[in-house]
Amino acid sequence: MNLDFSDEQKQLRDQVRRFLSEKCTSAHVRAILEGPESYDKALYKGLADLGLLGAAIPEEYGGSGLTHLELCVIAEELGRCLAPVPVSSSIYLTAECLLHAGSAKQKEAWLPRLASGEVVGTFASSEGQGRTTPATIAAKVEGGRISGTKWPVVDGDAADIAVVTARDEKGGISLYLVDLAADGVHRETLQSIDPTRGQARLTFESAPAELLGTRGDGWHIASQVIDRAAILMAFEQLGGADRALEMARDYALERMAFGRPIGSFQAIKHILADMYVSATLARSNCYYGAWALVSGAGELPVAAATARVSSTTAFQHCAKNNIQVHGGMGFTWAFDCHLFYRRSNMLAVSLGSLSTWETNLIERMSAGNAWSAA
Amino acid sequence: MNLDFSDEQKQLRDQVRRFLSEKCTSAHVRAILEGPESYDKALYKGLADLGLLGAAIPEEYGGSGLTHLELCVIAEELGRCLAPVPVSSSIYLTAECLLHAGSAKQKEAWLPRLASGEVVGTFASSEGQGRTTPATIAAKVEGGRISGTKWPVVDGDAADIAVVTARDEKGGISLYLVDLAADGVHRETLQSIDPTRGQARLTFESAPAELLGTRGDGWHIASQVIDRAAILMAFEQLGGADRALEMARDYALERMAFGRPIGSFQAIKHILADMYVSATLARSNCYYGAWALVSGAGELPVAAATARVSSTTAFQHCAKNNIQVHGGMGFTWAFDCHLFYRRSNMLAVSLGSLSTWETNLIERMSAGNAWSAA
Amino acid sequence: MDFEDTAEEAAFRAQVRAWIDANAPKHLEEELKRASFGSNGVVSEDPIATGKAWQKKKAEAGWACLHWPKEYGGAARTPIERVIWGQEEGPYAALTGVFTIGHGMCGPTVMAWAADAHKRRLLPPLASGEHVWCQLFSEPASGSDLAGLRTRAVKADDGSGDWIINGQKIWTSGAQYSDWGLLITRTNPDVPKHKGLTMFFLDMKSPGVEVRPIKQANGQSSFNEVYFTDVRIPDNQRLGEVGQGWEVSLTTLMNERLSIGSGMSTGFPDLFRYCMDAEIDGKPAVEDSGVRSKLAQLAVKQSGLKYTGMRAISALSKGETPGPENSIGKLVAGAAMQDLSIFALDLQGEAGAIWNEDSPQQGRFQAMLMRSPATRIEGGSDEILRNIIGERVLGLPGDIRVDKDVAFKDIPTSGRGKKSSAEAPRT
Amino acid sequence: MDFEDTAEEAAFRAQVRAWIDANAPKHLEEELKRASFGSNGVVSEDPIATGKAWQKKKAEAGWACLHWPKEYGGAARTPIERVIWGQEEGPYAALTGVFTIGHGMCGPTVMAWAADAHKRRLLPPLASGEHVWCQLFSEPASGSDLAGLRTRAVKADDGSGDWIINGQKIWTSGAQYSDWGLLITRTNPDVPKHKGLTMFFLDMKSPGVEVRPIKQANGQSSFNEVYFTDVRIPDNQRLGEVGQGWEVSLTTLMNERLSIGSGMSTGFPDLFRYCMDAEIDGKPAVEDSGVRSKLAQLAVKQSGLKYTGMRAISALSKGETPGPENSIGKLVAGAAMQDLSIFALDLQGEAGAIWNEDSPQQGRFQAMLMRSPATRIEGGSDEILRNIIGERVLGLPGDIRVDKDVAFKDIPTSGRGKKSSAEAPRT
Repeated sequence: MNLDFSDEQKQLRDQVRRFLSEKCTSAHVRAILEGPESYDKALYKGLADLGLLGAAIPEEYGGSGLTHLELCVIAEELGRCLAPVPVSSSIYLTAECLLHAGSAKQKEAWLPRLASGEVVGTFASSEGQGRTTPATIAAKVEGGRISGTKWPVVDGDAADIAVVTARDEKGGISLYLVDLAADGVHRETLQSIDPTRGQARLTFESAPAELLGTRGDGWHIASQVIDRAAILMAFEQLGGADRALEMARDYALERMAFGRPIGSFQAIKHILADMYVSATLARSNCYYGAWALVSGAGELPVAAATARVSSTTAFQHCAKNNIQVHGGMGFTWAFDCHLFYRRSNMLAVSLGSLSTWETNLIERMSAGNAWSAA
Repeated sequence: MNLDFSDEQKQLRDQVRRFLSEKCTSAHVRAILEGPESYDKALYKGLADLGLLGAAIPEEYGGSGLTHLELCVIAEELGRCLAPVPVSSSIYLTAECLLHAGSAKQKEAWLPRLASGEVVGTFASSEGQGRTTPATIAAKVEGGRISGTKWPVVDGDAADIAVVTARDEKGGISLYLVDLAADGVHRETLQSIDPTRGQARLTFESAPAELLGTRGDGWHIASQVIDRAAILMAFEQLGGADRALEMARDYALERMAFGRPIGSFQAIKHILADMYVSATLARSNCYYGAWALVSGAGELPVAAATARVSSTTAFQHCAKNNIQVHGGMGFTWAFDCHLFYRRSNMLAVSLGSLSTWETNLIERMSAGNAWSAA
Repeated sequence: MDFEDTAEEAAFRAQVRAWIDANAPKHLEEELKRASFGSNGVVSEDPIATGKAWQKKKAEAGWACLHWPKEYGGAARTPIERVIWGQEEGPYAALTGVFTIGHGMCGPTVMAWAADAHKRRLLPPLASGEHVWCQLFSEPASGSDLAGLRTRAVKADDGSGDWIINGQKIWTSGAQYSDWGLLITRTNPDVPKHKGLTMFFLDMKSPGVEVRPIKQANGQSSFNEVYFTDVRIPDNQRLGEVGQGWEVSLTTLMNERLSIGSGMSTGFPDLFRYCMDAEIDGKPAVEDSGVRSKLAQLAVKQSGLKYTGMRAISALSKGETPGPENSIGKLVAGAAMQDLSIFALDLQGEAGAIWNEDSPQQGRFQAMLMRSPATRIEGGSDEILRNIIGERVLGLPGDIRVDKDVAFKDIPTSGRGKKSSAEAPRT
Repeated sequence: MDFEDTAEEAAFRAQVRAWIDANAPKHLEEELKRASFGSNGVVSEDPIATGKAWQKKKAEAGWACLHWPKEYGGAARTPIERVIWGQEEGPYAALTGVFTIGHGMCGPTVMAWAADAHKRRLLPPLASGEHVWCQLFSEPASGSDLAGLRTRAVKADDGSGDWIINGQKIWTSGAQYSDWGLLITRTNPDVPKHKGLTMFFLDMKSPGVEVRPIKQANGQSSFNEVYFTDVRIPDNQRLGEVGQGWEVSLTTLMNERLSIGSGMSTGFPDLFRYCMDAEIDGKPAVEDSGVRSKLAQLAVKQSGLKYTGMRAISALSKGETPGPENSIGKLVAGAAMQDLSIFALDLQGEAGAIWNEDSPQQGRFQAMLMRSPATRIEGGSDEILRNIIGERVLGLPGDIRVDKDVAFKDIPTSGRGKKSSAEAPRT
């Protein structure tokens, strides 16, 4: 039994962490939080140059040809430092859709440029408030042109291309590749609880749209890609939860009250212990997800929902309590606590919110993967 | 504004508490827990003699002609000392059904004997696992004779008469009064998590059944009576929660560890503070319920569900943590902690379980009583 | 049991209602009702000027500081009358929020500790809204541990008897509008920390006083830092004896806990309304059993706080002192609001991350999400409140105090809270 | 990442499986699987005799105490081999539960501290199941605070060098079957509490030893009280020096925390199966959104513990020492089991109060409800475990200790836990 990353993968983690400790400090994150830029272009370029964006993309398409385990390692590190870059949209979702369903031509056209960071992709499916289901998809494609409105679209303000769910001529749901620079595409930036990640509304008025994958198969493809992306996202959340715990622990050791470090008070000590518990459960569930991701196990849908529910819960729990442990200082703009709090709540709803994944998990378990919970 | 009991009602409370401190000690409760008796007959007789059973029964029917506020006061005291007597079945339910829907003849026949404790009544509606709804009522009455099985029936092993929900000749649901000494009535005592209260399965094989209230109106009557009983039950739960909190507080003051009373450790202190919070919320919600009970306000259904949900939550929370604060000693048979834990979980499911009342509360609020939550 | 006024209460309520109906700035009602967290919601005009005007009007009609004696500009009303006034003033009360600390905490402290001359000079203009007061207690390194404060007051060496103040305070609301401040300082670091404190009131326009707004995690700036550099205070502005500052501060803090209302809001009514409107898979969210269970648990917290408040009002109505029940208010409301805002965002799906005017209820839940962490900290953190309930209400022993009998200067400290990531804080 | 055995592990597993297949008491498999809480489930024959027989068989084939050296009757196997054995032994492991404390805690302590002669005499019969050992540590007035124990050991005044023991121990499982006990006593009350302790092993048949079963809150009796009245122990049965008892006990307790498995069960699989069968308003409970949300949160706890265990096994498989992750097991499982048992009763409606063979899963959830409070207390309460995680894993400072440097006799105590209602406890 080996439910752990390999030594090489751990070396990769150390290397990525060193890189990010220079290129993705609090100052870099705050530059995006407070500045006009949608994401940190220098950081994104740096990740591309190290071959990290293309980690799981085959070499023939300009990637590094590593496995998704390496991508899990990278995701955790990006989550730890709240990297303000569109990796999840461009890689976990867009590149994965192409790998999963794209034609050779489409792969050749886009994967190398996604891996190099030259092109940023995103995934546009939600059309407003509430859960996204096949029934909520109103965007339509006729004669190769798409019309409709998608929002919110994470990183939609910065993306060059988008994979979009829409009704095809037969009324089924298909995936389409849309060049966001084309005529008929309008985008509006949306304010959000986490300005370190871009959010936009994309409006299509018969903009050119190219079919991606089999017609009518769109929802099925999207669901499979979202399950895989959920595992990678869970690693980002795990990284954030761990970092929030470390921040709170460090502060509890250093901050004195009543002549003692506040970490010597059980009220604080036990908050931290509970943060450790939720982060530890999340890590173990994420490793289960990582195993399913690379082994192509039949229980991948259950593993994805498990990792996602566990990590969402842990990151929200740890980010919230990190502020509580910091007290008044934790509620200042100057301290980083709120950056983690914002990100934890933003990630909690992207790719579908916690209650949706809770439903997915139990639906899938009752559909026959029950044994995996034993 | 006067959301409080009157001085007279507070005097009644003190008087009842004094009486119970002698007649309903831990030893009395344990006699029922460990002995063959279904309930404490001497105590029940004592309550009757003080006019407490008949508190809310009009004098013309042998009661004391007080209001339901006095009954709330009595219920809280019975809950505090885990009184092993069938007051809820015989008074909150049976007597109330008669008062609510009985004919003058039926009232004359039964209310005086219920008030005097000479007769014990119970209410039989559940027919097995899960929520009780009109659809789950299979018991049938034809030609004045009832057939079917009711379980569990609280105090069904001791009761002399039962108010039973059953299908009438027209297939509607009506209430019937059944003499449990009659032919065709079989009863089986059922083991439960709280042996200080009796539980039974009643099987009817064309036993004589007398219509109570308008034919076909049974479910409606039962629902109204159950709402009113839920408020009284909530007071019993409130009493239990308060007593469990006091036990834990007293133990935390007396028990020493590491050279200090354990109550000086924040881990214990904060458990107790949270117990106080839930018990205080429950008390305020119970007073709201009591007001609705006597004022006949339109929001009684909302108030009943509010009091019931709040008190169930508080009693389970306090009884559970009372054991935790006591540590190992709290898990011994000799300490009383488990008596409160048993009762809290038994009351949590009688009259319908927490999730059912949560559903009731929100259904009723959305049905137009929303303002009452503002 | 009833929710009715007594005859006297009803008469008083009618009188209040009539006056407010005739005098309140009705044109502001709408924006006041839309008020979100941390502002009184007035945007169409200068909120401070509007607030001062409303207070002046109340004062002229004898409706200012109902709980104060008349000689200081109050109305000498009973506690229950004060509650009724608050119920009737409703949204307009927010207008005079800038006076809350002055009327509720600073004024009573001055009343209890200042010389008559000072009281006659300071209190009437505070009551009438001419002067704004702020409270200068918390410091970056002493929040929960207030007595650990470090702002120094030293006798001037010029024989004037004046005191020279150096140090920093934080979380001071209204400092930028304040005429006067209630300031607690350390005058003797060589004795145990509670014994070396002295209280003053000072003119906020004094040279050496610098007010800087604090940017909060939610982007608002409802609080300030106040820096003192060689600020001079005459000795006759001292409240209580030298070294008696802790005792004086207890008067202030005691008054902080006296406020009684109809229960702090958890935000439940907003969530409930939202769940009535929102849909899950085409059905009203309020019909979803998961939503119902969540709503029910929040509903009983909301109503529990509401009726806890009413029990306290009932006590006042009988002329009794309310019990300790109200101490649960903020503890319950803060956590419930954070919990329900996260739940509301969940129901909004991916759009839950969006925070703008088009968001459900104009982004109210996103605002709650970002504001609620402060509620769980300000004016006593959840942990401090649990200690208070455990010790003052349940009678449990206090925490072990290692700093009790130690000279302040010998108590280990961490310097002002350092930040927890690579970069230095901007505060 | 994979869940596969290495070649060596697979070979070992095959060997183990074959032997167990050929030798296990198959006729007991069914009742062992039905085992509920606090018993190994064997009812058709004497469970102790059956356990001893199974242990003897294992010993004769070289499968006893895999982690012990061969000279003491062990198999000198690697930790991962021990894990694999446990996985393959499956339900039959419960048969030898009576030896868990002897093999896991007492044996290693004797190995570390006893004289060679004693080791050779005591350990082989413990390994082979001839002798049962129990651990005599906890006392009524010292649970979490073990070092506060009061059982006295005094030198006999007859010059024999023997020790005379008086006092009481509690929560001793298996005492009634035990041949030997590991006993910690206080030999010097005049020094700080950790310094005045001394460890012995004693013959449980010694005169003056009285074992009384404790009736637990759930009606079972899995534990005992053990009373000592002038019990005589020869000095050569002392482990470690006089006053070194605390250090010796740490060897025992350290071994308590070493057990690693596939994660403690929260009872989730049972609840999930139940929700697949049960109905709410005519629809499977598992389709109710409230149930789903509850199940999902429990599911990730269950799987989180399962894969945390597998991460530890992975470390062992690489010859590494597992991290501290397993310290969360009991903390998570105890609370989760209590929570889910209450939820299961809720779903059963009024019938949830009924506890008999006809209850869903033969009353398993009612048994969990009544047993789970003990899980949250025994072997380290939730509060102690949070302290351990905070201090040993996260490196936070310990609680303030007022009794650290005080002579034991001067530490305030409460006498044995008094009861909390009118009547005296029956223990």
